[in-house]
Amino acid sequence: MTSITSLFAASALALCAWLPAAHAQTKVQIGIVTALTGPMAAPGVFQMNGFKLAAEEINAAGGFTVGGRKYSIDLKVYDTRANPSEGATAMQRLATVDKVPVVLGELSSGVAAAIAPIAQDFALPFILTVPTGPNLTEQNNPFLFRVNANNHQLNVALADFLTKQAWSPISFIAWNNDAGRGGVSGIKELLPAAKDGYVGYFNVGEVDFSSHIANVRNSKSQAVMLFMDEEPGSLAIKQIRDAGLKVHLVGTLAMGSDRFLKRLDAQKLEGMLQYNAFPPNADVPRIKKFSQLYKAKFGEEAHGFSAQSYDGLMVAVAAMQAAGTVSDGKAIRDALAKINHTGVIGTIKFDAKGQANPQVYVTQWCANGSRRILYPDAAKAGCGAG
Amino acid sequence: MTQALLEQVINGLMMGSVYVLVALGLVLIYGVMHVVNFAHGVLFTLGGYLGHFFFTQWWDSFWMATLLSMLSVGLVGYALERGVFHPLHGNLRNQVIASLGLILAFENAVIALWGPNALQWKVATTEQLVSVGELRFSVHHLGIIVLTMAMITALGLFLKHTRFGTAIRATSQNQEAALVVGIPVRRVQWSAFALGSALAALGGCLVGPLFLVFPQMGDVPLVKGLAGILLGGMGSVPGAVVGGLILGVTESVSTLFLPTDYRDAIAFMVMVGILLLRPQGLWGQRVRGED
Amino acid sequence: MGLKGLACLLVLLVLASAPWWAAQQPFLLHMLVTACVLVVPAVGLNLMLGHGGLVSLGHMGFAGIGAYVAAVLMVDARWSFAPSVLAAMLAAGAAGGLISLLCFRFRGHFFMIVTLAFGLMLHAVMNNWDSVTRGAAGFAGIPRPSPLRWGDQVWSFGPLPNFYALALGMAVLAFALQYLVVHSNFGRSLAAIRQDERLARSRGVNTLLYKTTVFAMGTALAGMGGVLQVSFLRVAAPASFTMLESINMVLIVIIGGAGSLVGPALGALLYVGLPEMLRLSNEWRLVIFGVMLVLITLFAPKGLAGLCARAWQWLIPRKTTAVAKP
Amino acid sequence: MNHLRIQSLGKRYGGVVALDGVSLDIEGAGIYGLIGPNGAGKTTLFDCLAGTTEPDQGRVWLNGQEVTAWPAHRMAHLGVARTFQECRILPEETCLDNVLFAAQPQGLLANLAQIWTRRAGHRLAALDEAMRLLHLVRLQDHAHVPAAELSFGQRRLLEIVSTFMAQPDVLLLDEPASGVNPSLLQVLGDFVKTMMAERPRIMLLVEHNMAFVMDMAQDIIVMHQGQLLERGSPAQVQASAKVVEAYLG
Repeated sequence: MTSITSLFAASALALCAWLPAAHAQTKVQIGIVTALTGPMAAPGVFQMNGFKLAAEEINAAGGFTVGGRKYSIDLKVYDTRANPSEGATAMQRLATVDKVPVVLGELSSGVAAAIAPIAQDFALPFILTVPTGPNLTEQNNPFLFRVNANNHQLNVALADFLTKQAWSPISFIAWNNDAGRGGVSGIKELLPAAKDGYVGYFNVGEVDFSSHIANVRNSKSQAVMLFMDEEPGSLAIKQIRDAGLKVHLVGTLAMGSDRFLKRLDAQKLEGMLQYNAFPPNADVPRIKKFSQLYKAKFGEEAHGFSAQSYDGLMVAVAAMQAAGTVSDGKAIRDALAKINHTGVIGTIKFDAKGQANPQVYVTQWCANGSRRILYPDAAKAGCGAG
Repeated sequence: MTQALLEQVINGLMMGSVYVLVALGLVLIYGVMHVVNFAHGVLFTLGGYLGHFFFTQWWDSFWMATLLSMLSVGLVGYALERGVFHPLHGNLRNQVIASLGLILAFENAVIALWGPNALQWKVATTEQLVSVGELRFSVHHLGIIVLTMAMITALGLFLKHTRFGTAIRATSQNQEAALVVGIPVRRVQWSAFALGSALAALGGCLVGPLFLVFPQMGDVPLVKGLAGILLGGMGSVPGAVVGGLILGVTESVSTLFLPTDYRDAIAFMVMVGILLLRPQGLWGQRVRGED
Repeated sequence: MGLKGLACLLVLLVLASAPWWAAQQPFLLHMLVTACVLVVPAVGLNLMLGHGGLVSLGHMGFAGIGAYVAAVLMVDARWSFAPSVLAAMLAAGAAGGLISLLCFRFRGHFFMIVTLAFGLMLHAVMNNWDSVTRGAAGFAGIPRPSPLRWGDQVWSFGPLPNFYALALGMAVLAFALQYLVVHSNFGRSLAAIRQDERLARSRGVNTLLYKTTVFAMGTALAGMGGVLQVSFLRVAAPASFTMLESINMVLIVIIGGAGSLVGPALGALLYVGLPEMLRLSNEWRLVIFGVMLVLITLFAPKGLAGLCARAWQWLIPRKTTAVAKP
Repeated sequence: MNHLRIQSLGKRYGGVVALDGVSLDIEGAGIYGLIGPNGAGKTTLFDCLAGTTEPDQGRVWLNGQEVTAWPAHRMAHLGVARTFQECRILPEETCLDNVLFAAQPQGLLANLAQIWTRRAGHRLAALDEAMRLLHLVRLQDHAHVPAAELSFGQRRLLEIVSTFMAQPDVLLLDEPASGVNPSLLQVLGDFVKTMMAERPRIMLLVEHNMAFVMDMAQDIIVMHQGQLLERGSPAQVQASAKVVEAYLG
């Protein structure tokens, strides 16, 4: 059966290749779902930047070759507004109207959970590049893949590092959403030795952290973990430092960038730690190359979400090449399941549930506004490398 | 513990002051027009954005930018009163629904014009710190409390001792009677609407530099301002002040004892509970025209 | 059956045959399902807002109750779809009735603000009660209704056309319920409450009881819509039940025409279809909706349905005109 | 039957005493005029009787049953119907629907059941009577016109017709003649007399149009400053010095 299909596909491809010989290149539409508006719009920009960068790089190199034929990439982008229903609509459109071979993206786990079953309905591979909810890859959905580390993986790495620091008690200030709540419960579970400090949640749109800070002070915590995005993160750190709180700060990957530094200043950030999927200045050629490309294109330092998304698209292309098709979702899925791709964030290889296992780093801000890598031990590097 | 309590009270006063500015605007408008303007939050946002715009584009002065922003939002308020709320007067349902429409229109227009990302508004006062024992606060932080108190006093004096203030009070107490004694009720209504809108803009400009200027910045102040005027008794100016401050302080003090993920839910539960026991609010009297 | 009834039947036939004429456009079918998912709670809100005059700003909170009750029953307790829908409607309706009893202690604006507050509280519970609702990341893995078996025929709800049949069926059920309610003594009392509550009371209507009942009916329909939504999306996420979604519900009902029987359908179709037609960015589309809402309250309080009715009258003037003999 | 007893009814609004211990015994069918200067407490008395407001003190009996502070809808079930000074109708409904609504049973459970059974027997049975009453006030041509399109006087008539349609034992009419032009007033007076002749009952009539009320009522009750001032036949009351003083002073 498969052989017949592939035979058919191959002959069809051959036919196509033969017929419009004048056109050296055909466009392949790749589906992108992301949040361009709504509460997740800001991180959505970084995700899009990664996809744009990857697509441009491939197209600038003359496209990619499948079955002896060159294809260029055309991104078909839909805005999901962090709303599950909009996500489902976008996916349906990609599957039935645009008929794309593969879909990438999304930021919030709730929306991704609404998209994934449709991917399965249409045998259309769906590659997540940002959402961290661990349960997404637990639904026995063979068409769902995740490039980025999920909450559990992030927490394990961070807990591993924090155990060695032996700070106690530890307090938390977290966004009251999937990433924030997942982070708090995960770390608490993995750090049984640390005494409970204060746990404060805030909703999207809340900007005043002063009452949380007073509670952290009152709890005599040695460290505060900030599970939130760039914008609230900058507010929280400023308010913590202004309040004169003497605690170790631990943040998310959103807080380890030069852009973040611009919002505050080196003095406020000094000593702060963050887990990071992607240290943009690490002395690794693939990372350096990506960071330079990104900076040249967007005029700012690369972001982890961009790196993950860049890799996601590259993996998708590699899978299409391996499968020898730009239309058969099933074949692309099978290729994805077997893929072993070296991307910017490291080796991408999906487990049986579709989850990749990228390296998680812990970096720290230095006094001069650069960062150093503290974890893993193998990647340890001084100021300016993080 | 006492220190934490003190710190929380000061924090609460600061956020409470912002709620008060919103609540005052709502209450002024409610008083003379019997409209709860649900779009008041987007006027707060608009105020923040316009302040930021004037600050970065025209004048490098926080006060000039704030004044200009208040003026512009006041004009927007005037236009809304003339164009939307007055034509719908007497129809409470449609007024509320129109204000929901305004929320959608304004909030998304702001995103379309300025983008979804937060803007930073750097003002020197947010960087200067004042130490109180072990505690430290930014000057801007304390400035918000002081300025709000000044605004409240000024507004109180204005309402009590000027002709126009008296006209506003008379209109809120009894519109027909105000008409009979020759008070220009229409003028009172649109100017109160403009004044209320300008107060919302002031709130946005005060908060903008301390926090960030972003499209949803008015949502929380709106909801809390509404709760504040309900708590204080609809239509009562001192009630709005007390209601807003009580809300701010209990909110931050409660984080000492209660889980924060249910903070808003608890705040609303308490509000509904108080109102069930005292339907006229803590301060106000039962208002007419609410049947 | 009058001309109107015939027109309704025709529209229903067209909609019911969508899987055939839209066979080549599954996306259209998806949009129709989305519209059905919106229409069910919108009909509920129309009963409350359009017919009873009760503006609830927390409607989707109750849809959330239905959604999560059904999710827990179907996934954790392994109930099948139909009893879960009933239980969800019962739970949402009961919660709506009880909460409305508290809300009715307040009048006018107070009432609306308190409904808004309850909507926020319900959302907080959905977002925060991790052990039951799976929290902010959403309750994934909600099954579609199990297949119907008839001898060796199997009718599965997995394929879109089959699920569309279910969604359309539920929407028609909601409209049928609305029709029955409005054309009953209860509906007439409700209309009286909307127009003049004091008069209704003096005619013997226990207005508090009637309002509570219609609130329970409306929220039960919201619950039904919630179940339909989560079994369609196969995930229940708090993001589907926010204050903004509740406001969108009001928007659908008002733009469609509050108090009109077909209003919610027109509103939902426009809400789903307009962005597809306009191809604008999300912001401008919402700006347009917002401005439309304001314009409709100002110039066409009966919404699209009212405008359509006027056009209909203009095309086919009624034989018995409303003008009295001299 | 037909016995309304009021004992020292009192009601204050803030500092204003609206009713100051009113006691009344109304026995036997007939039209009772209730007059008095503005602010005498007539409408407050109506509100207390119809259950629109709760009295602060005092008691009320209807046909031997105590009904003090019963809510409006229960009073309606008991057969007390009223009109409002400001004239209340259902503006969006047709005149016929307005009248039919008054005859509609309002029990919640029965009406919920009716949603499913869709029994319209009651409504159909009331149709003839409704049309007959509309004929009596010459509104038959407006039967299918939304009530909002009526003139103010016609609305008054519609309100009163609806009130009679409820077949009440006690009728409370609050200033039915105000805002009604003389020719319609004639129609109104004839209508009320016809209805009262068909089925005797208690009708309390608050009215400022003295000619109208003296013509209609057999018994006049005068109120002043929340208290009962005088009671008697029209002739007696018109001759009373106290009444003249209250109106002039």
